[in-house]
Amino acid sequence: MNNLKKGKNIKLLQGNEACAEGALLAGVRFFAGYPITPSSEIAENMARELPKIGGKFIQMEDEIASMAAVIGASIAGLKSLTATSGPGMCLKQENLGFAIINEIPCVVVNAQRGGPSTGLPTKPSQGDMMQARWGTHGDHPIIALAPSTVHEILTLTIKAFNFSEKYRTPVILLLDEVIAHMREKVEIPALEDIEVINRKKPTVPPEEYLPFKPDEDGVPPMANFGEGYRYHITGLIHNYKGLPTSNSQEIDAFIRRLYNKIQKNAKDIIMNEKYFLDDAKIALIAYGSVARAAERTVKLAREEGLKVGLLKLLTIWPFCFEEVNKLAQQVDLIIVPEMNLGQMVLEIERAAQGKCRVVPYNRVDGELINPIEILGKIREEIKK
Amino acid sequence: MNNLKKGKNIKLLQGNEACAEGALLAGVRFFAGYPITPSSEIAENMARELPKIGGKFIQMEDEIASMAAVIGASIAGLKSLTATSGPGMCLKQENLGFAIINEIPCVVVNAQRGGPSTGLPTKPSQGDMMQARWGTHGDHPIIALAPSTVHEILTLTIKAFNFSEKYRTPVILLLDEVIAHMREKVEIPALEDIEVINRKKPTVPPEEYLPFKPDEDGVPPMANFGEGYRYHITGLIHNYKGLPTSNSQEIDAFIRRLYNKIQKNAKDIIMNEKYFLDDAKIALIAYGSVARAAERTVKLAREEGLKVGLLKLLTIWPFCFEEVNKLAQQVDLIIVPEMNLGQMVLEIERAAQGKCRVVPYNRVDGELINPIEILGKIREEIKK
Amino acid sequence: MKQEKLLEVYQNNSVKISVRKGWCKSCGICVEFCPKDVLVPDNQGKPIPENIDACIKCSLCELRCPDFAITVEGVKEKDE
Amino acid sequence: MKQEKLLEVYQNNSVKISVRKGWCKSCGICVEFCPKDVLVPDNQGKPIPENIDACIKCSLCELRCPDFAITVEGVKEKDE
Amino acid sequence: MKTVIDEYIRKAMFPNMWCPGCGNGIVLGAIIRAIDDLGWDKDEIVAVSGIGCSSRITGYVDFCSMNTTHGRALPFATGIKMANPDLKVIVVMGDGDCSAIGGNHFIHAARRNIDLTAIIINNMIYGMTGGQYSPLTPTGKFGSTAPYGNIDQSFDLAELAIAAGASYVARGTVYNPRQSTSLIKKALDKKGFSVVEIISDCPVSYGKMNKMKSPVDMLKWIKDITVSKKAWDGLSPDEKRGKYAIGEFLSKDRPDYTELYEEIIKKAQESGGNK
Amino acid sequence: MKTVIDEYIRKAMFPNMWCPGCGNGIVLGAIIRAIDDLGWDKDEIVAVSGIGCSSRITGYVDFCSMNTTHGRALPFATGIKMANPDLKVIVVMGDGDCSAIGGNHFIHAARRNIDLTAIIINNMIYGMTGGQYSPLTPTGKFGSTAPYGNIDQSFDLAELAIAAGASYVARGTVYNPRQSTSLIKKALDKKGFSVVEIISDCPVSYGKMNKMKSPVDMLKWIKDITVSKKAWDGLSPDEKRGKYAIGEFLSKDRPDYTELYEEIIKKAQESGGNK
Amino acid sequence: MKERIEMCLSGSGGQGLILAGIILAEAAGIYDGKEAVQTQSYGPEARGGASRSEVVISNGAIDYPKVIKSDILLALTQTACDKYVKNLNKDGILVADSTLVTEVPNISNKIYLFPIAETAQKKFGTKLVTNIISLGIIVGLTEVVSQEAIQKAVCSRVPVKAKEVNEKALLLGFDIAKDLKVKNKKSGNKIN
Amino acid sequence: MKERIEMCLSGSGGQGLILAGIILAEAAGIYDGKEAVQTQSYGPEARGGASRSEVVISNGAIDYPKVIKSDILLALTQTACDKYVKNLNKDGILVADSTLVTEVPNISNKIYLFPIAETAQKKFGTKLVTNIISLGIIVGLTEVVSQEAIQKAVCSRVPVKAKEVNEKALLLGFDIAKDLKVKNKKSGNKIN
Ligand SMILES: Cc1ncc(C[n+]2csc(CCOP(=O)(O)OP(=O)(O)O)c2C)c(N)n1
Ligand SMILES: Cc1ncc(C[n+]2csc(CCOP(=O)(O)OP(=O)(O)O)c2C)c(N)n1
Ligand code: SF4
Ligand code: SF4
Ligand code: SF4
Ligand code: SF4
Ligand code: SF4
Ligand code: SF4
Ligand SMILES: [Mg+2]
Ligand SMILES: [Mg+2]
Repeated sequence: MNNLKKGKNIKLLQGNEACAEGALLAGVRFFAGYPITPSSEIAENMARELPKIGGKFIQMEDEIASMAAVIGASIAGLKSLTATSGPGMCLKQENLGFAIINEIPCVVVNAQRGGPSTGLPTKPSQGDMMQARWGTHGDHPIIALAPSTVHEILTLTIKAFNFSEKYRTPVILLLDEVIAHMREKVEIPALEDIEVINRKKPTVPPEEYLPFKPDEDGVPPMANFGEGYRYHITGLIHNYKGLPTSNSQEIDAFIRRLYNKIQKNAKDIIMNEKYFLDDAKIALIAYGSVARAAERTVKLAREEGLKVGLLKLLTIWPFCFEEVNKLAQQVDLIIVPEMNLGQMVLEIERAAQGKCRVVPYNRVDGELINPIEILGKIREEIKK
Repeated sequence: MNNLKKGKNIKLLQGNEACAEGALLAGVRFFAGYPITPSSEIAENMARELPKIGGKFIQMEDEIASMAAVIGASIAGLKSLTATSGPGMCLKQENLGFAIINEIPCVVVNAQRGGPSTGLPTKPSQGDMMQARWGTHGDHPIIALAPSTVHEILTLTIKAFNFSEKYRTPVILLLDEVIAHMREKVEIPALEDIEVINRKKPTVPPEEYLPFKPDEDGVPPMANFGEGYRYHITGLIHNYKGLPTSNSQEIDAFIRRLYNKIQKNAKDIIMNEKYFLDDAKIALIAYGSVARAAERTVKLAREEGLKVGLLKLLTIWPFCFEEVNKLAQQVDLIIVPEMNLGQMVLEIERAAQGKCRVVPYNRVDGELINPIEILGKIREEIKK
Repeated sequence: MKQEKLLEVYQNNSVKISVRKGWCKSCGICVEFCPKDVLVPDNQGKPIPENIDACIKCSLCELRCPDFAITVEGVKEKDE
Repeated sequence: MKQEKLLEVYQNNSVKISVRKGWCKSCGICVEFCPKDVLVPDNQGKPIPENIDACIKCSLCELRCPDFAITVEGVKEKDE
Repeated sequence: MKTVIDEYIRKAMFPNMWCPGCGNGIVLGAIIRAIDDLGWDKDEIVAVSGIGCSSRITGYVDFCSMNTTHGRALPFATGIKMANPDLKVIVVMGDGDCSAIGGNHFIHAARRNIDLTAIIINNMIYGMTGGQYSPLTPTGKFGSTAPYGNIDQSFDLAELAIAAGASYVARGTVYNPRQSTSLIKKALDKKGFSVVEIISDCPVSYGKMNKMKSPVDMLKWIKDITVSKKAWDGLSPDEKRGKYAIGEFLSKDRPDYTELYEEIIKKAQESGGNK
Repeated sequence: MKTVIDEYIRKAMFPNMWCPGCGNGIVLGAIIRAIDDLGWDKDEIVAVSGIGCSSRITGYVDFCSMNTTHGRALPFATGIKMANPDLKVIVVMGDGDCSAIGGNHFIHAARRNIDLTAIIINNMIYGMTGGQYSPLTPTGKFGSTAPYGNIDQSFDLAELAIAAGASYVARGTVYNPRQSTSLIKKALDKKGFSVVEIISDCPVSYGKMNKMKSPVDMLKWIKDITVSKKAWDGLSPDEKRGKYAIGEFLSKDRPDYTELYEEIIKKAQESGGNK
Repeated sequence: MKERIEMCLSGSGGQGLILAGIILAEAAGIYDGKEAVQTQSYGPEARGGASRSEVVISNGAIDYPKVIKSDILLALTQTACDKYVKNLNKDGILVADSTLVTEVPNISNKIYLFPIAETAQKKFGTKLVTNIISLGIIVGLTEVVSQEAIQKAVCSRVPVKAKEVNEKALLLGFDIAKDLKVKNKKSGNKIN
Repeated sequence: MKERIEMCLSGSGGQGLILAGIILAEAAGIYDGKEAVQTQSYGPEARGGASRSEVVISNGAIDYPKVIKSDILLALTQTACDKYVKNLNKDGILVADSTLVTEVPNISNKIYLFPIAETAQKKFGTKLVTNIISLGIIVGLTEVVSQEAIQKAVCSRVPVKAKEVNEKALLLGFDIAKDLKVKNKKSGNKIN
């Protein structure tokens, strides 16, 4: 089923399948997870495919343990994936913070379903966008990507691992129930056509290795456990050696470096797509399955002669503040359709700095927003 | 040690002690928790004091179980408290969402320490402010209060329970290590001088009771388990009866009602204090222990003839959007000192809508921001 | 819908077997494990006590029915 | 600081007992549980093998020291 | 038709949401019959569950009831019981719910010996999420995450409960509803933490992947793999492999946690503590 | 002075952060001596711990080492071991770490029989956070959250490990460092999940609240409450109360999880699974 | 053929409609070289209640992946029919099982009724192939995908053992479609 | 007296400095009717390393609760002295243990040195009362709180059994202060 040995290939893949496929192409060789709708097919695919290529799958006792095992496996040298949904995401938060502070590459998929709590287990939502940024306590950076097609699930899964390895940080892949369960025709690239980034290794001998001393790019080289570099890892704020510190300067430098290695590379990480924005006076900003509704809305609106365009985000965090700020200066109105009560719109409001009207369009009833509604919203707002 | 039988009383109390004291005054009769620095003294005080008045203390196996037990006890009729810090807060998120969706009154204290991860267990921070809002998945409202003196810890603990009972919702009390461990002279009000609000009970007979049908204020009356009202509670989105629903209209109405019962009552919930703001051209906005530094800064600045004022927030969530928006129209500059990399400042930027400059002043090295630094920042910014 | 809640009652001198057809899901358990082969499936797989006279009122069909769809009552005097 | 890392060595023909004073926290364990009462505390509570000739090299002091602050070595030939 | 069952269920919720032949309904029946036997008042009962097909049981009973979060039913129930020890608190969990994500709460509830009755519906699989293997899936069996056969050793829940400190421990099956009812009844009646595991069928998730698509096949299999406690004790280790003892394993009398807490209250009110 | 210990520690971290007389250091010594006896290469060892005073051990050893989150050392270690089965993975936990918040991971690691060695430093208290009672605090003893005496029953970790499926289970004390070293050595050497509980002293948090302020008092107490496994077996239930057996309780040979997974890989590569 | 065709396959859980949708999408996407998306309602309905599988096929890229107005509706239960017929395009067609959908909606669309499940049981001794016969009917009626493509897709998605019977079921569907077309021509709209 | 007085009590974990701070704050806040705040550094230091307890006393409300520049510094170890002396106000005073702080900092402040711990051991057979003697010295020297107040505060915060010895220790502190004052007058700044 997996594509590792064949060339380019066309398949009808389920979103979750494409995620697994992408992970294998990115070089993932370990998966630990705990089943939960609508993410379970990722685990099921990994359970079947990983051992075929000598990789390992383990179903842990819960999501906390899954996150821990994924971090452990990554430290021991395997690219590692876990997948869950809202309730499980809550449980992963503590260990997610551990991965962040210890700069352990790994990818966490959140196939979003309706919340809060058990919520609507089989219905889509985008309710966990802010949780992705702020779920774990303390100041920390995060990268979160949100595909909107099955093909993008595949490519962004690979991207997620690349960012994760390049910046030594966990990356969250935000799916939603629609795209996770959707099946779509996908062109799977050949392995040799894929850019796969692997973690930077130390170039110094073990005696000289400082596991948390950054290179110029803010990222320290990473030795895997068992490679002859003996060092310590701790969830406490630590110094270059990885040992706990209570020195204010070291603490300050550490926290800021952690944050800046993502923030200063935002240009590299932020990805989005623009549809008909050049001459737009009204912009839609959307991501995930909703972006596909918005795309259609743009077409419908243009048919009516309305100058509507779409900014589709692929990278949710770090947020494309500057792009939106510029856009706000260009357009009169930004409409933000989301399957939640308004989360991304908060960031957009902040970025717009009062330069144009920002209007949310929200749906929280478990149904995907459709193009007609958005068009209706546009018409309504134009009148105002 | 507790004050329930005596009148008004002056004591030197530790912040955590004051929290326990306030809880007892508010009528708390159940505590479940798991120790963690810098919150453990709350548990220790409750373990000692609760049984004296027939209340119950239980140390659970972890924070997840503690949150669950607190919710269970509240449903069975006891006002219930739990206390933790960042790592434990992460673990409580899933069940916090359960309390939100089932509208179970309870209070969760987060005595903030440095994060992320194990971080700086014995040092203060305000790094969990956004987590308080967005930590649990899915769309949900939250109330979070942040005292800055030991006396306020006592009074806001009582307030927290009052809001919690009035609006049927969990309330988060955000402390930080400084005020949690600080000892300060406190005037403890007499029981009879305290306003204590208790949950609204059903007035209809059991056959007619609809546990999730709101009154006009958006809040449904709550029957405790064991009072002859038999009903169901579930983390799934539910109808008036408390039974799971997949009807879009019911879902939509439920989620929005949940959100609005807090949002529409924001006026009642939002509390803050103003120092020298009337004629201010520069505003500081702060909360928690940092607000005390800011207060001093205002005095120092005024001595220098600088028109500086302070907006001190007691309610963090819902955020006082309108107040800040107005303030942004009045002043030229808002400076936001925080013991984090800039969290509240994000909300302030959003609320300011570009109407004045908003500048963060952050410290993340485990030390409390001091008045002199803030003054320095003011001087620096004035020059710009 | 109405039809789905249909209650079928079968009865002889000693036993009354009721089948709540609207709840029965045709799982076949009552039929298979009746120690006296009293029950046979109808064309939808729901039980008919074709052999009602063999019934020993052991109630196993009732106790094992996952859907509370079959009950067995002893008949004492006149049934009302 | 230097002084804190001080190593004291006591020795007779058969045994060499070293005390890393900078690491010793004066817990009293080695002194109390030496089966031969070899050790006595100095004024800071750190062990002195006053009775070194009684030492049977059982190493219990070393094994029980939580701070790796005392070691017992047999002396074979000339000590160097 | 009016049965004893009808007295205790939320009729509007029927037919239930379970698949045809699913054992959850059989267990539900056994629980209700046990309660009816005990003559308990509906108003004094609280039914608490986690998340899973089995946990949906609480939606069907006309008590105060609560479908909590996955694995956490026991600590919720602990809070309820501590707050109001007069309530009779029944906790229903799936095998995954109880022994995977909820394993810690299970052993701690047993350790505290808090007066709850835990009924575990062991269908040896994660039914609700589509057949992933659970900590109680027998070694070698298949699941949607065990496409090559499960290599995990499974827990013996009864042994675990005993080692952790429970007061009453038993195991029944949906094939033996009468015995199950009586074990549940004894468990409910016992002060302290009591545990009844009921081996149940999940034809749709477990059966389908293990060549027992029909409920009937599954019940026959359950019959085959279980032996009475007495018979079990006579088996050799080899003969025991793949089999399950059913019956009562432990029944002892110890004060439960809420009673012990009353002592604390007494002490506190007398002394003011040791501080 | 140059001891075998010095070979294995991060000297710059000494003197260690523990209180005078704290048993953690004694256990650290026992672990190092056991490893040295086995002649293991430092580069092939990974030491993993949770959070607690005891868990600080990993900061002192010159291996690849990891101080993880509270209670989660075992799943981290599971990931490491699965990813690289050639590594020898030692997991050090406190009693709270292992049996309170980490209890579920403990029984699951045992169930899977994954080749890890778990060393639990049981000082019967939450040392690091200031003396709150733990699931291993004896009934009746005091803690900062048990000012009226602890009413909880404590786990018997060894029994729990056995019931859950471990391959090797033993208990030692800091009073008996030689025995502890040898038990740890056997555990390290055992394929599969091995458990050694070491009863330890915490004079500052446990001792202070229980009238044993000095490390010496605590060690004497530990001596008094422990009896050899052999002697234990001869005691009456009454005599056993308040006492702990020490020695080896179980040692059996079973394939560990990583070996079994190799079989999965073989099957998958041959067949492509049952789907 | 229209640029974008939206299909809704509805019935109850267990009737194999998800699989049918997948096969249709695969036929269009892989074997006919078009773009195709399949989605589904994945609800508690899945256990017994109404179930829905949606397929969108297009010559160009597909933006919105779900059905807005269906061009083709398959209804295998009354409940499903009642629920989804509202969303049928004015010039869309309805294919329904005539024994399971007894109250045929009063709409102006083209309606094709046939006792599909009953036929499956009669001809193949199992209702399991109802979904495949339905596919045959739909493809036979509408040519939404080529017959070749659907044949290949069926073979690739059903277990090896069941290949033969499913192929036969599909061909039967084609035949039924032919008959239905003829009848439809004759009798105007509603057909039995 | 100044409106606001900032004090830093420093030494190592286990010397009872937190308790000393609490007693000082309680004396000021409860018994002298002023405002008072006590804070502390609560670090891994607490196990052995440097430890710090801060007290701020004021006639009016206290805004910033921590020491910015201390008016009074107590140093019971060399490390603590070295670390915190930097933060001593120009006109602040330093009280240090003369046996434990051997390298007295070269500052222009008033410095009072006394072998406090040694005296505790000698006079009371335990170092445990070092903190209380220190309090006596500070209060005797500075009158930052009244002697009555500190006496009451000591009695209310120490265990009943230890009341007597602690009271005596406090009084001893007062006496030492008197001597030190005299000596200080005589010899100018540095005193032994
Ligand atoms: C935190 C969390 N993780 C995962 C899930 C998904 N989930 C729901 S039920 C279940 C397992 C069901 O298995 P079991 O407990 O055996 O109950 P059954 O359905 O078999 O009766 C899982 C993993 C969830 N709801 N919450
Ligand atoms: C999630 C979480 N909860 C609580 C804590 C606080 N905490 C740190 S160590 C500890 C317990 C320590 O006890 P134990 O495991 O027995 O180790 P010891 O210190 O006694 O060696 C606790 C509760 C934490 N760090 N993380
Ligand atoms: S009561 Fe017994 S004998 Fe009668 S029909 Fe039911 S199972 Fe058969
Ligand atoms: S056991 Fe119940 S549901 Fe199953 S066939 Fe018989 S009556 Fe129907
Ligand atoms: S080796 Fe044994 S006898 Fe010698 S000093 Fe140490 S404990 Fe005493
Ligand atoms: S056991 Fe070690 S630390 Fe304790 S007194 Fe002896 S040498 Fe010092
Ligand atoms: S999936 Fe299994 S456990 Fe769930 S309802 Fe169906 S048969 Fe029962
Ligand atoms: S608190 Fe206890 S366990 Fe922690 S270092 Fe001190 S003595 Fe050891
Ligand atoms: Mg199950
Ligand atoms: Mg401990």
